[in-house]
Amino acid sequence: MVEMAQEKMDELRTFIAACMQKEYSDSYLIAVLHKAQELFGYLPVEVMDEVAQRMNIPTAHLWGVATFYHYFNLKPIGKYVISVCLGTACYVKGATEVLEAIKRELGVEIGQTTADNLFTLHEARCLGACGIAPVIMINDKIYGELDAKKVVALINQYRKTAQVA
Amino acid sequence: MGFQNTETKNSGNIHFGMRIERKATVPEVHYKITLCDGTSCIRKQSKQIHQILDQELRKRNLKEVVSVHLSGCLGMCAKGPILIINPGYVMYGNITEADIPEIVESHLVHDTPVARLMVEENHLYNRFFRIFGDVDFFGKQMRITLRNCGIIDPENIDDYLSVRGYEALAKVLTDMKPEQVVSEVKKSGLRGRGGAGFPTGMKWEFTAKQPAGEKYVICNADEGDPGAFMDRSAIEGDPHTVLEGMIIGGYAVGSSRGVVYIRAEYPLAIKRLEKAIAAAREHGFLGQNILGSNFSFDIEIRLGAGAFVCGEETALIHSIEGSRGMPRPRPPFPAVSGLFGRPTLINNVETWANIPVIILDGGEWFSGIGTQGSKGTKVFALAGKVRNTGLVEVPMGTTLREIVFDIGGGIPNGRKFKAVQTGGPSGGCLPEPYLDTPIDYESLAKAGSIMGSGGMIVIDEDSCMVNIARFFIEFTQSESCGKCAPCREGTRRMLEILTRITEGKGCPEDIDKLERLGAMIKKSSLCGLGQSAPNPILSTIKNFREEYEEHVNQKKCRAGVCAAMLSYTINDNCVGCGACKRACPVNAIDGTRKEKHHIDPNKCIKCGQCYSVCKFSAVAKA
Amino acid sequence: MVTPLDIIKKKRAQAVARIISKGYLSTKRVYVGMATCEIAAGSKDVMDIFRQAVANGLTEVYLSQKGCAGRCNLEPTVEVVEEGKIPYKYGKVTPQKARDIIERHLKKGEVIREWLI
Amino acid sequence: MDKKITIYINSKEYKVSPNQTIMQAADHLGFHIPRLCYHPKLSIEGACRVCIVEVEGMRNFVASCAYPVSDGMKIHTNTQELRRARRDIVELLVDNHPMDCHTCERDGNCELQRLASSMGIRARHFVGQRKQYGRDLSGQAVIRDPDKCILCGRCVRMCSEIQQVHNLTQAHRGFDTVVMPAYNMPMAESVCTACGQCINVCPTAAFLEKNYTQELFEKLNDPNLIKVAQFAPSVRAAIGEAFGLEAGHNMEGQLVAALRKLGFNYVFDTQFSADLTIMEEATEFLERIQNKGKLPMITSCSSAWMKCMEQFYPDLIENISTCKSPMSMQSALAKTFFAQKIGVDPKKIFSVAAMCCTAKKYEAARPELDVEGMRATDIVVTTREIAWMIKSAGIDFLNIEPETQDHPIGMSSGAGVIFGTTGGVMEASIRTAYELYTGQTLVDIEVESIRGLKGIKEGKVVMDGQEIRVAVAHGLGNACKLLDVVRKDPGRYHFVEIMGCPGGCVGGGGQPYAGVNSIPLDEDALMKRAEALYSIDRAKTIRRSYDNPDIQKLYKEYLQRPGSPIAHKLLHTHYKQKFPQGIIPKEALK
Repeated sequence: MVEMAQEKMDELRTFIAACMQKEYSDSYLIAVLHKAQELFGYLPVEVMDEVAQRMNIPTAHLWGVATFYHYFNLKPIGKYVISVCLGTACYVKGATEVLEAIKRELGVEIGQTTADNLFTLHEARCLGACGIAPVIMINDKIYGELDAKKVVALINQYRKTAQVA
Repeated sequence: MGFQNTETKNSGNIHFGMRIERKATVPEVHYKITLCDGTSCIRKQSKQIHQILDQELRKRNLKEVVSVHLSGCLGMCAKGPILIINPGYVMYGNITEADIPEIVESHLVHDTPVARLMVEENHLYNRFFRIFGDVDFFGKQMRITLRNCGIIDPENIDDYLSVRGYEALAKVLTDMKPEQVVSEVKKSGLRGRGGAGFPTGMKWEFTAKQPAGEKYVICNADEGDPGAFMDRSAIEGDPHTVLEGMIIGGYAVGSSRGVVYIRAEYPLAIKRLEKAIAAAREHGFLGQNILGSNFSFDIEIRLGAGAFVCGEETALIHSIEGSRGMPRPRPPFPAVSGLFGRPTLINNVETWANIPVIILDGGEWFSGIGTQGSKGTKVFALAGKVRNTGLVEVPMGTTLREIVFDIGGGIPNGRKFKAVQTGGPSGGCLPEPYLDTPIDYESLAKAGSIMGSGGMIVIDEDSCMVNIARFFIEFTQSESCGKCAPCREGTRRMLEILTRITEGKGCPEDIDKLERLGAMIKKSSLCGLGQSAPNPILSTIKNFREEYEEHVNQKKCRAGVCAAMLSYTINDNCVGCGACKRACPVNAIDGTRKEKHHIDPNKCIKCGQCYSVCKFSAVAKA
Repeated sequence: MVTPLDIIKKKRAQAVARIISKGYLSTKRVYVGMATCEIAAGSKDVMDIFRQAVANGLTEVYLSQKGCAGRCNLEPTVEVVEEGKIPYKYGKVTPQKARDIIERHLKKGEVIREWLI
Repeated sequence: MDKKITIYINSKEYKVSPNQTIMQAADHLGFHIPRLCYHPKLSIEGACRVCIVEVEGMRNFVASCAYPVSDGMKIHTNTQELRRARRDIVELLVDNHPMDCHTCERDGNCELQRLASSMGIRARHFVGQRKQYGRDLSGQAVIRDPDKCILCGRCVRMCSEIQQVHNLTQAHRGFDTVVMPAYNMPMAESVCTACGQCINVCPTAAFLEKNYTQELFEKLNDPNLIKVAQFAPSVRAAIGEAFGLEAGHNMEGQLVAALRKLGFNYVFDTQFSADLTIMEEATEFLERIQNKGKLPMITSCSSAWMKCMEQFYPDLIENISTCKSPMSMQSALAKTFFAQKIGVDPKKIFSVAAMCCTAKKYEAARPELDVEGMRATDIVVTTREIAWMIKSAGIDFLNIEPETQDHPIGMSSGAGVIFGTTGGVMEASIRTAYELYTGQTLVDIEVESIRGLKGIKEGKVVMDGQEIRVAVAHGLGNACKLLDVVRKDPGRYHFVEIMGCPGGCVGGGGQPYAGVNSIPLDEDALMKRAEALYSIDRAKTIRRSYDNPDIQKLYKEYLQRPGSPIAHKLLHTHYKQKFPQGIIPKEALK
């Protein structure tokens, strides 16, 4: 585990080093944070510290950026990230009920992770699948034409998969 | 499906399923005729031609096998009236009533096109007719930006090349000076498609006039309106068009660097863009000395990270620079001081996608499409309570009614139309009386909405307008960057007031407060997000005031959406099956088997479970 | 002097040649919508069925992906184009429907009318 | 000269210079447009929208702080609609602000309060959710109260643009935006240098110094303690402003008298140890010159600068003079030499410093400055705090009979006085070093090239044929610029003075808040405070530290000579690298 983290860290360092070669290297901060999140799933403080130092960017500035953009997770996330689309099309077609059902089922609010670290609940602004609204995305997979019942069944399916694995 | 005759085009209530059933029993349509129904063609007697055509078909008993459609302006006004026959995409121009019998006889009966009436068209738009035939979904459309979407393989540059891809670039490099490119764009009358509608040519001119040196060209692909996905589809379907537009823009303003700023939430679009950029480099459309000329240009991709406000150009620039995406006051405008403090030309995806067409078909041609003040076409993402959801591209000047009812097919499930929302969280809700508003920047603004980037949500009687307003302000307030006080504090207060109203706790002054705050926020906010955030509320108060008053005064939500004002009761239809009792998550339902059940209103959380499980229509909500 | 326009014309000719060499002139061309919305609706699986069929020897068919044409509520969409005929456009295609389209339409030329848009 | 253009304000025609903002033009013409986030020294934010005006032809109101004038522009500053909009904006800010003015330290001195009053806000229409984050009391000097923050961003800009400490940022967004250090870490663990400039520019009480007035009142009432006071040079030049005087009044005598009235047994003066600092520092400098020690030597009197150096410029530690700050020297002497002199147990001496500075609170808590196991400076209060105490104790400060400081560690030369302004330490050092080095008296003792508010100043003196090149920076941002030069070209200067605050101590983080029609850190006010110090200097007969008879006596009786072992023990210290959160040791980075 520690080794893996080390490997990831090295990959991040290489990425930063490449960005630092470019003109206006500061401007690659968001790209670096994307990379860090891709590697670690979220932005651990130690990683942010290192990014700031290596990119020669004040830590406070980095923190301001990391907290501004909703895409960045500041806390570890669950195995499955459920993004509930709250775009207009989904909203008009009942996304709120879907969201409420998920909240009830998982016992978490938006932005939180379940105690078993299985699910993290996010809201999303239009996943671009308006045709099959309302939709949710679990990790990279999109599920459409949902309602409160279907979504609970879906969650249970994921729970089962996790148990088997 | 093409047999729907034009007489029914405005009825808007033909159900899809019905048509499919009928389809299996009717003979296959052999020919589809598209008749241009643009203003110019109408002026040239296209209506009469339509009549004659109909008579001719009837006379020859061809009504069953030939379908006739009216289309929006086809952009061929100089040669109008225009009539197209598919398959084969044979186009007849300058036709008169007298020509019709000949066309019918020769082309439809004997399968021999009438050579003397055929006109060549080498315009780029509307190629979909050849591929899709014409269906009523496409009939009123005119596809310039989306001309290749759904037709070519977006990951294969050969496909793009085969449809005159990069020819506009080559043309520009071969025989146009940068000033000529700018003036062509000015001539076209193209206006920014991101929402505000600033004349694109003027923007180009400002940037071009800045002293030479490092300049930037940016494509704003940070499409953030909830319910809008025009730009994503455009990039996913035809990424090279956008790149070609940007390269031409770079040439025109003297820039060698382009940046596409795109939402991280669009992984496929990003992948296709990356692929397209790589292919364009390989072919020498990007890089040093493009196509052997002295012009060099390259494009890099920068990702957003989930902030709607980054669609605002100064916020977008800050985001590319690696900072918090907060807008700054203008002037200086990006054309003078933009990315890294350098002159910068920013246009959105749709605007860029128009450029190659304007170059190849000419600004003058382009300016012939649309209305006085708004030229060309506009793409809308049609969604909500409408039969055909999806992307539509229509000439400016098309009415809302045409989009909602002709293209969108009207409201499903026999419900009644209530409003159409354009411009997303920055726009407004327009009720029935505004349906004949032609789509252009000024008319929509006058009606109390905006063009916006192209979201179009149809709302039916099942939606509560107060709740819709609340939805939009919740969105804008959570996307407010927090920099300026009116937007940061004001939108939150508006949300609180609306929440109060939808929860049945509103008071009459609340409506005045909303108007007072709304007017102030509109005029005082720093950027477009704040300046337009009150629009959904102000427009719903203006057009649906009685709904607000009902919520406030009678604690009533006529659409049955606002849960707090609902109560569920069980009526005499109840057979005592117990399904509702089992479904109730809070044990609010009581009753013995086979007897009428009862809901305890104090326990009821109004989740509606009982309502949806009851098979006997015994649960009533009011 | 070779102008950029000359270059682009040559490039276009080459591109067209390459497309043709991939079988574009086959009697039937099949386009599968592969935009985010289509993929969300399941077009990837549909595409896989067609790819497999081609790999397993389905001939006289040119298979290509395409972007979104805008018919969101009917996705995934599949078009079958035959030169000189009005194209057939299938909506809400499932993997099973895709197999049937291959068997009935592509192989036997039987248009499955009830699935057309 | 630019050609004048015509603008109309409220339908009256005016000729103004182009290339300025509407606000600037209006200011010159006597229209004071209300404002909040604007500060002339900081970048334009355009965020608060209080300064909006109507420009004919524009769809929306424009922020006058950001919008340039143009020929023919028709501006309205006071229409009914504008007044309403401004009032609503300020009301929105007030509605998200605690209703605790009566118990707020900035009551009566708060820009938001003034604005609300001038807007005529008489009711709260939009009360709703209010921010509640809680205070961060962790810092030794600066406390943060985000609940009172109205997000004008002046502190963030001050911290990053002027001071370049970059400790503060706006985090999160929208309604949830909060000004905080990275990771919302406690100020005590952050890179905060305690300079207190955030307090200076804050319009409300979102940043305050840690207040010790109650504790001090308690000690002053303790009859078992011997209470000794010292006060910094620039306290006397600024404290009058807290009592409604214009900037630039020297209130030294009144302050001495007031401190005695508050209950101090002895009132000394930090200027005395400023003279002492010069003796030690000049000696150290000459030693470095003669023994080829590490150069340039950099001054060490500014506590904020010390923290800044320890975390951002650890490579320069050896360049820093080992001298303690005057305050810490003074306190060390109070608890040793002075205690001995009056024959009391040093533990009974309670040493209090009234400072223009917030960072001195942080400095006083540094364990390495303890003397014989005792904390040297027991309490540090700012100019603001001491002014409040004087008011609170009912002392008629302005009309009080001036008094003089106590011997033996209270008298100072003119050199000690000018410590309070940027360039002062350097100038004072040169006066003494010249004499020590050449054995001759420097005649023209006013070194003009290093006076004034230019960010970085350079000068040179020739001592016995040797050219000594000096540089002066004030404000940590300027310091960083200067030090980057030093890093690249260490041979360029021999001696560098750095003050953490803009203008030096006269612009310290503990100075009185700006008055009704003033702005924090107004350059005019800083210049006037500095001028007050220079005029004290000019009025003195003794203007060189080594001429101060009390200094000479101190060395004779106790310290032997500058740089002696006992002087080292009491008056010198050492610094080491600090690693607040966010600073990673170099080795760990590979």
